Amino acid sequence: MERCKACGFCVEFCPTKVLALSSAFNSKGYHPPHVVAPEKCSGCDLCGMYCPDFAIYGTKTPAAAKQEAKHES
Amino acid sequence: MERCKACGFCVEFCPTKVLALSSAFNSKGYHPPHVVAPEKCSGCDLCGMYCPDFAIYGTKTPAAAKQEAKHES
Amino acid sequence: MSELVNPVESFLRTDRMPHIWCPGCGIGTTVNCFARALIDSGIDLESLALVSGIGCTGRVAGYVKLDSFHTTHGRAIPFATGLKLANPKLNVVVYSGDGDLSAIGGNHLIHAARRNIDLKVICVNNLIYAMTGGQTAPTTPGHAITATSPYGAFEPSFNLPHLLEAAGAVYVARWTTFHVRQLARSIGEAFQKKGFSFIEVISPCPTLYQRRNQLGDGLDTMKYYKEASKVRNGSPTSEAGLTMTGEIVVGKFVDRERPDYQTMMTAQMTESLGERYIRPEMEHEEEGCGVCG
Amino acid sequence: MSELVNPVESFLRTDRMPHIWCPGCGIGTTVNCFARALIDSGIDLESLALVSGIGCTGRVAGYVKLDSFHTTHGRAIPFATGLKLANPKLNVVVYSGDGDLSAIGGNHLIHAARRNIDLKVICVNNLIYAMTGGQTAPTTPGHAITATSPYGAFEPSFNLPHLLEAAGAVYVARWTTFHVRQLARSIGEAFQKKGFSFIEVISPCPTLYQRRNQLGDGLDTMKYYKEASKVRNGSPTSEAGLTMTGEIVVGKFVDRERPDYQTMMTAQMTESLGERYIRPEMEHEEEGCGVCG
Amino acid sequence: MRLTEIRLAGFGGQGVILSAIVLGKAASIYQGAFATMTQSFGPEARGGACSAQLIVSESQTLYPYVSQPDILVVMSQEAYSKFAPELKDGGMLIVEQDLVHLENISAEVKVYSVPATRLAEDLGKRMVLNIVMVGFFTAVTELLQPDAVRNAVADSVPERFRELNLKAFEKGYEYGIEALSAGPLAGEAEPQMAYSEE
Amino acid sequence: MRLTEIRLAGFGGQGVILSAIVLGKAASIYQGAFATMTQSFGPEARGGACSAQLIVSESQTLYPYVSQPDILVVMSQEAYSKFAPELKDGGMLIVEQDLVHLENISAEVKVYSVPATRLAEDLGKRMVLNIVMVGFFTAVTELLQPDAVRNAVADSVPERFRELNLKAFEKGYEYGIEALSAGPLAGEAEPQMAYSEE
Amino acid sequence: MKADPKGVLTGTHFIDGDHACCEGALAAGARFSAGYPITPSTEIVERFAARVPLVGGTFIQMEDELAASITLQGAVWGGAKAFTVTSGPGFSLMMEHIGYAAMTETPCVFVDVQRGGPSTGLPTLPAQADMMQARWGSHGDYEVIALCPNSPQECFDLTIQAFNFAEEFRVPVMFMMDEVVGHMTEKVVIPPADQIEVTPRKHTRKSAEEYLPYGTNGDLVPEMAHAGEGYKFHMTGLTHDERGYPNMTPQTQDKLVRRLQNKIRDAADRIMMAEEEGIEGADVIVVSYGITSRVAQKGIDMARARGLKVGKFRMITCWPFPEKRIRELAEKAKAFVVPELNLGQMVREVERAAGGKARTIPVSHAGGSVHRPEEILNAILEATR
Amino acid sequence: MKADPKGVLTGTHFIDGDHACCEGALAAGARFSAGYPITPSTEIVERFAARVPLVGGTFIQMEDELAASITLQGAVWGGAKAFTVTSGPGFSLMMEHIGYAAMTETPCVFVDVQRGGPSTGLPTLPAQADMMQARWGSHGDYEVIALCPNSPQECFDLTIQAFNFAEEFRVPVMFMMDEVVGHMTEKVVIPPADQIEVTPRKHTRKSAEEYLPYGTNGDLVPEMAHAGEGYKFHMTGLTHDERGYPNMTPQTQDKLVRRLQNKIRDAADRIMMAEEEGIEGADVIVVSYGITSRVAQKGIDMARARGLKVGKFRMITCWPFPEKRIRELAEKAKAFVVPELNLGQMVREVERAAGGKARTIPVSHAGGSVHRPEEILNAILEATR
Ligand SMILES: Cc1ncc(C[n+]2csc(CCOP(=O)(O)OP(=O)(O)O)c2C)c(N)n1
Ligand SMILES: Cc1ncc(C[n+]2csc(CCOP(=O)(O)OP(=O)(O)O)c2C)c(N)n1
Ligand code: SF4
Ligand code: SF4
Ligand code: SF4
Ligand code: SF4
Ligand code: SF4
Ligand code: SF4
Ligand SMILES: [Mg+2]
Ligand SMILES: [Mg+2]
Repeated sequence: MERCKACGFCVEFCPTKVLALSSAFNSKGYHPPHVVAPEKCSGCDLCGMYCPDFAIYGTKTPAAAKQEAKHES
Repeated sequence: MERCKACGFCVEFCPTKVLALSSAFNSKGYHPPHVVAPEKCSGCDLCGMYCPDFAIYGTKTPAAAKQEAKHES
Repeated sequence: MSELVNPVESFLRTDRMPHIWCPGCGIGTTVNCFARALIDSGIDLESLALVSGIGCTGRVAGYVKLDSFHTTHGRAIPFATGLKLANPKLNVVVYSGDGDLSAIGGNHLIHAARRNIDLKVICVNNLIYAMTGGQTAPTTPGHAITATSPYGAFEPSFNLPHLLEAAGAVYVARWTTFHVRQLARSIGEAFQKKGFSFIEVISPCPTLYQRRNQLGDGLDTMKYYKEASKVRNGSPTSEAGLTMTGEIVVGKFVDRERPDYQTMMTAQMTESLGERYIRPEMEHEEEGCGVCG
Repeated sequence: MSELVNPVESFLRTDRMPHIWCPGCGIGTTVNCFARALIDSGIDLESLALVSGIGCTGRVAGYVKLDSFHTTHGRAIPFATGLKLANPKLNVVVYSGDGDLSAIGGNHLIHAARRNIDLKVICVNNLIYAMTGGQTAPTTPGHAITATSPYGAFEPSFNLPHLLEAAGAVYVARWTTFHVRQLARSIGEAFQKKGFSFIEVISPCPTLYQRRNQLGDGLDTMKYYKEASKVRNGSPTSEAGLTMTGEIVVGKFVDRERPDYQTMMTAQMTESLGERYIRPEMEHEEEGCGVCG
Repeated sequence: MRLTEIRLAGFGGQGVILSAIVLGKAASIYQGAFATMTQSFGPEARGGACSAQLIVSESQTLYPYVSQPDILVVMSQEAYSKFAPELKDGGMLIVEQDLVHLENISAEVKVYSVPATRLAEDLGKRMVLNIVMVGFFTAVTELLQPDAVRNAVADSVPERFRELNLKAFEKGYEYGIEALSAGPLAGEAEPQMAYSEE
Repeated sequence: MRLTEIRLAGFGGQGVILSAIVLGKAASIYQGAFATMTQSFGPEARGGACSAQLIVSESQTLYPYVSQPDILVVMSQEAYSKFAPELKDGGMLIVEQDLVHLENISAEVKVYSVPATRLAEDLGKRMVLNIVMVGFFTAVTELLQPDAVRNAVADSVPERFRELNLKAFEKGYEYGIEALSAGPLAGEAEPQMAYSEE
Repeated sequence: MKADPKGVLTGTHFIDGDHACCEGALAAGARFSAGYPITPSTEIVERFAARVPLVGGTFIQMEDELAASITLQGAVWGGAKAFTVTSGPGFSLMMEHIGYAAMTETPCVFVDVQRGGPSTGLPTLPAQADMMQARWGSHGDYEVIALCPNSPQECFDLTIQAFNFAEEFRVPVMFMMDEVVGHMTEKVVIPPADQIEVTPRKHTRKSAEEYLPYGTNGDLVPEMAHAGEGYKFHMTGLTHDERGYPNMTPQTQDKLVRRLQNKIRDAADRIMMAEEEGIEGADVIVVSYGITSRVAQKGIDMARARGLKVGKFRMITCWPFPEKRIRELAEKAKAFVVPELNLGQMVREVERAAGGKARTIPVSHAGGSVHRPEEILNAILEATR
Repeated sequence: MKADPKGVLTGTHFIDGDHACCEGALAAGARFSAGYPITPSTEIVERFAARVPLVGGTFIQMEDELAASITLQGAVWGGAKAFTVTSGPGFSLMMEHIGYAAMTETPCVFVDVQRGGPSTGLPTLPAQADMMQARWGSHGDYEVIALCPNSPQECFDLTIQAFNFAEEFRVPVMFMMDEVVGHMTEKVVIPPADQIEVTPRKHTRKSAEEYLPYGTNGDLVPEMAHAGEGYKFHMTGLTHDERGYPNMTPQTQDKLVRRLQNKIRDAADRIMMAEEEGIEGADVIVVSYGITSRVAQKGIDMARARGLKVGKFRMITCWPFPEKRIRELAEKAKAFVVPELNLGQMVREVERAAGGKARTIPVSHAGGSVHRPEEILNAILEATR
């Protein structure tokens, strides 16, 4: 999430509202998103397509692993 | 008629066939048109509009003067 | 008969005659029509400036007795733009060839049309770069032999009226040198409009286009124009493409209203600046000139 | 989670990250969609070359792990033309900004479309010259405030899909950065076509366009795109003009067949020269290279 | 006015350049002296580091660059690390208290510290932190006449922000007057304490 | 082959340049000597006067221009007026009989005259008048080997016109052989008589 | 004549060189600019775009530099004083039209704010590497005038001078700034309009019948007319006679092109502007221009502090090159030291003019920053050795 | 390597310089040209358009010279040897891209068939007035190589040499013809392909992982890769590091731009080609190039006929200027006479290099024709006075 510049695209356009901007700062002084509802993530990768900073992406993982392993950090 | 380069446009497109290319040469070695049927000339100036060398033109002169005075030479 | 003078004589720099154009070349015919359109429209010749690029057609600027500018290849339109904007009272005509206007000058052509600069553009389209010896132009029809397409041209050519309509011109017409009266009328109409007008004139270049393609001389070409032309005023420009020997759609295609560049500029500046805006032309109305002292 | 890598990572020069684009800039989003389109289309990345001009968008060439060329301002298309003609096996993508492609590069844009050179052009249209600090572009909507239009832009802007259709492109689409899936799909479709494809992506430049015009930040702009966009596939391009805050017509507008430049060249040369014609690509098929020895 | 070389540095968006312009204007227009301001444009235009050099003097200076500033104003850690070593022995260091953590400061250096961002936020506009800094600078350096700087502030911002900026100036100035009477911090001190002491 | 300077002149469309090329080619390719051909492009590209300069020699000549030609070939009155005065004393003048009216010719000059246009028209193609002239030139000047010139003609025209041009060469050549045996005209003579005498 | 007060922002300002240049143009009477954005020059036209609607004139942003550089010439023939503004890559694109302006004798000003090159190079960083291009960048023989300011104040003053030279000689004037001077902010004093001398257009007073557009008598500079005044004149970039008609003969070419050259060369003394200091008795003379002249000063001061006799010759006019003066100085000093932000451009002219009479020591710099004063000091030391 | 026989029209021809130049390009392996018509150069690409489809390659006529001059560079990076052809006005439009080729080290050839200028000037008549432009016409510091042929045979031979230099040094080579040489017809002997030496592209043999696009070792010329070969390299006109990545610092600039300069300067002796004759013991040396060298010969002959000791130095390579050699000659002779079809261009370099050791006498000519040999004779006479 060091690349994130907190544009909020991923948060806004995640169809299932998996993400929210965190209040913590990354090293560049931005608030990157964090996963607030991992169970809702469909792995659609829309967040990944929207992200202008190549800082996030979604994958279709086996249902069991869904709540983890999806968002690069 | 010294400017004429004998393209034949005036002869061809005179609606009343007033003109014909002459067999004489002008100083540049071209055969300029001459008036063969002055009485037919309507003074429409189509010959003038067609001439790419500004070598001929038609005017609407009083009927009496029609057969002369129309084609610059 | 000495008292009679060719009516176009007063539009010409007779001290430069004879001109350089070949026998049967159509450029002179277009100039003739232009001159007659000026007479008919009664336009003030002192307020008229003519700007050409480089090419056989580009030489028009050298033969008309007007303030006339022979610029660089392709740049007649931006030069004319500067002329017009610096002195909005001028009527500015751009007179140039297909290659000059649509090849090297293509960018200026579409941008001036977009801006709707008040220019009258007369494009003599002989389907070739004539001045340089008959090379392929963006207008050269498929299969035509040219100096740089010795095995036949194969690039699709521009349909200029279509391009110009898409770019924004308010008046778009096409005629051939056969259509002398219609051409003169179109030129007159363009002078009535405020905005970017584009008139294409298909014209023979017997020396470098027709002969090389066994299409005969100037007169043969004029006869072909007469036969093959279809007058379709208001025709969709998308249907006005040209081929080497096929139908030639001619007519007035576009005649629409859009405010011209200077009108829009005045409107926007006045909206933002109100009284603080000083229109450039007000300068010209003042006494004493800020440039010449 | 360390074993998982962002799928676009392999398309990027990660040693050049972070990139220079501002927070909320849409250019990165378009690159993301482009990368995903490449993955989906399964295209051979070694045969893919990407050419950019100069501008914020022009920097794309520096970030993709492809043979990538950062050319001069406005000249990505002719450079790409040379690349493609010299090695017809390459897939050549032109990726650049609205100003680069349609202002200084406008002539190349329309001529390449006319010639139907097999190029995929992705035009990131942020309605502004961003790299140089936010000056008016030929795409800037009326009334917008820019660095060179401090009292509001007043020139009509280009409707690029319309211009490109008139110039001859075989594939023309427009999306916004909100339409990530559609954009990726369009890019994929363009790769299926042989000929000149043009995809316009309306994209936020919060730093220099949106903020100066009180249009919010990147996210606000994305929301506006979402609201104001109307998907109208097949819509007449003449109806796709843009305004500052109005409707944005998006969709695939043109998808037609015309032989591309190289196909036409081969056909014409073969017609004229028969067996004597040696296709340039045959050179590449030979053993040993005539250039490198 | 003695020839004084000043560097102001921070990151893009903090208004570093404007603060240099205000100081330069005060010197050259409102005090009839001379000032030369140059700025570094980084290799990439957007964001990132940003710095201005200002030389003020009684007469026109030809050489326009600062190599060893007499006064260094830093508003980011990066700027601090980069420029602090250049500071002249016995020079003055002015820091944005919350954004700069001081390390290895020579005892010769006079350090003044101000929470300009927070002071600006107190005024409701983070944006004016640069003018807070200008006020603080005016107070602690005693290089320029406060009224000259006030005029320069008024003259350098859009009409509708004038009042706010003048307030920001006063806020920084007052803070500076206090800091000045308190004397410079030792390099070691935790500068943020200055604020919490208020 | 002695160093010989030649000028050929006429108007556009007569094939003046091609005739110079044929002669140059004969000398340089088929006789292993050297030739330099330069042409004047007038200020206006279309129509008008047209002239070529040809220097043939046993060795490479560096200076490529002719100032006083040894041989002058003129195919128009304009060319005649312009270039005749430059002809070297004792030089040779070759004229197109129907297109050039001779005046004030120095007695030193050897004049040969040929109705090349009419001879070409006799062959059905006015276009080949230049090759008729080449044939005539070959005969009267005795500068080049006739076979070398024949080869050069064959090599310089499109395949489908080869035969016609070779015929034109022969026609001119034969006419030249006769003229040569008749000897040069006096400057005063009315040259067109030569043809009507046939 | 005096400047038109409408364009003159009288007062004391703290502005950068780009903005000062714009104010100079307005004070000189420029009411038209056609531009195309490029760093680091754009601020000039950005200010012009904001200022000129309040003064009565036009700014148009063109589609490219080719257009900008000819649109401004159209405006000149329409009666305006006009200029354009660019930097390296754009300057390269303007070369054809600089030649056109020289050939048609269109008075106008081209501002080049030099940045690092070649090609896109260093868009935001300084160089002085377009100096030879300013003189030789267009095809064929022609002459221009080129001025190099070293401060915002000079950006103002010399822009006026550039317009004045343009009008006096009917020649395109190259205003060669550099990124440092363009972006450096200093006090700029703009005097009242009635203290600013502005050269009016050399407009003909002849009637249309008498008027010969390219005829001259005496001073080699023909009189001008504008479109729309009834002169019905012709102008062309082809070789032309006094009537302005194309006349493609070597004789007309000789007459025309030599006149274009001589109108500048003959007036070189008048056009030559330079700052000299400590020349008498100097062993070494530092020749510099633009921002480097200010850096050089520091090197000179350091050398003088060591007791060396160093003179300063700062070129304000770089083209025509102050050949005569350098020749004179070569007789006096032992060596020239020539620092420039390039790999050796004007130093070639210095070397040529010095004619072996004095050594010439270049202090080259590839651009992107300025010299360290020590580099100049070292060259001075070397020169005295 | 040896020339590819497909492109070599072995035999004896009687053709003009334009056509010979085209044959030289084909023999050198050029299989791509992007052009835009302009007199008097168009014949070169007209012939190429007719010839190349029979050899396996492409000619494309672009929409303007801007396009032509960059399209050819795209082709080079696509794996072709490529060139373009123009004359003055078009050459001016190519300046930005000549700088781009220099900066990106794109091996290619620009042919300029010089005609009378400035501006549209004398489209069908000769000049040699783009010589300085060839060196200095683009912004920023860069180096090129420029060759001047004086006969159709040399148009053939030296075009091959131009391509060979381009490949060896990865530099744009300016092939500076003039209208006379371009339109002059002479015997041109084209040898068999196996007697024509052609320099191959300096293509890397490294793997994609090892490859550094702008890394060099020793000879200052980096190895090249083409698009589509798997190297996934980046190139840019911005100041760049060895990876080809933009890196806009004065340090990288210094390293890069000095290397671009030094790769040519260090090899100047090897690049320098000249014809010398009668130099030993000469009082006066006539320095000339292109068509003027042939006219000069007549002047020299006339002077020798009067018993004067005149040497001939004919530059084939004009850039880099044969500085060292002129310096040497200046020690030997009393004066240089420098005729050129311009108002004084290369003569400035001669004067500079002569450094006052020998007088330098220009014989200027505005173009449109060539010198009268007497003019050159007179200058020689003056030089001996
Ligand atoms: C910059 C530049 N490039 C090329 C040329 C050469 N040139 C002169 S006219 C011309 C083309 C003319 O074609 P067109 O505009 O169709 O005019 P035409 O001669 O057919 O009337 C060209 C390429 C030039 N003068 N300047
Ligand atoms: C010849 C030239 N002219 C001007 C410039 C300056 N310049 C660089 S980028 C740019 C405009 C970029 O606008 P756009 O293509 O819309 O890209 P964006 O930055 O908006 O993505 C300009 C004018 C240049 N580099 N070269
Ligand atoms: S991948 Fe998951 S987090 Fe990302 S957009 Fe889709 S649902 Fe939301
Ligand atoms: S992860 Fe990407 S899309 Fe999400 S806020 Fe950060 S930069 Fe924006
Ligand atoms: S004016 Fe007379 S001659 Fe001329 S076209 Fe009309 S009818 Fe015929
Ligand atoms: S008068 Fe004019 S139109 Fe008639 S033949 Fe002569 S040139 Fe052609
Ligand atoms: S070459 Fe063609 S266009 Fe030019 S004058 Fe001759 S006929 Fe007309
Ligand atoms: S300036 Fe605009 S286009 Fe450029 S990176 Fe920033 S937001 Fe994106
Ligand atoms: Mg044409
Ligand atoms: Mg943009």
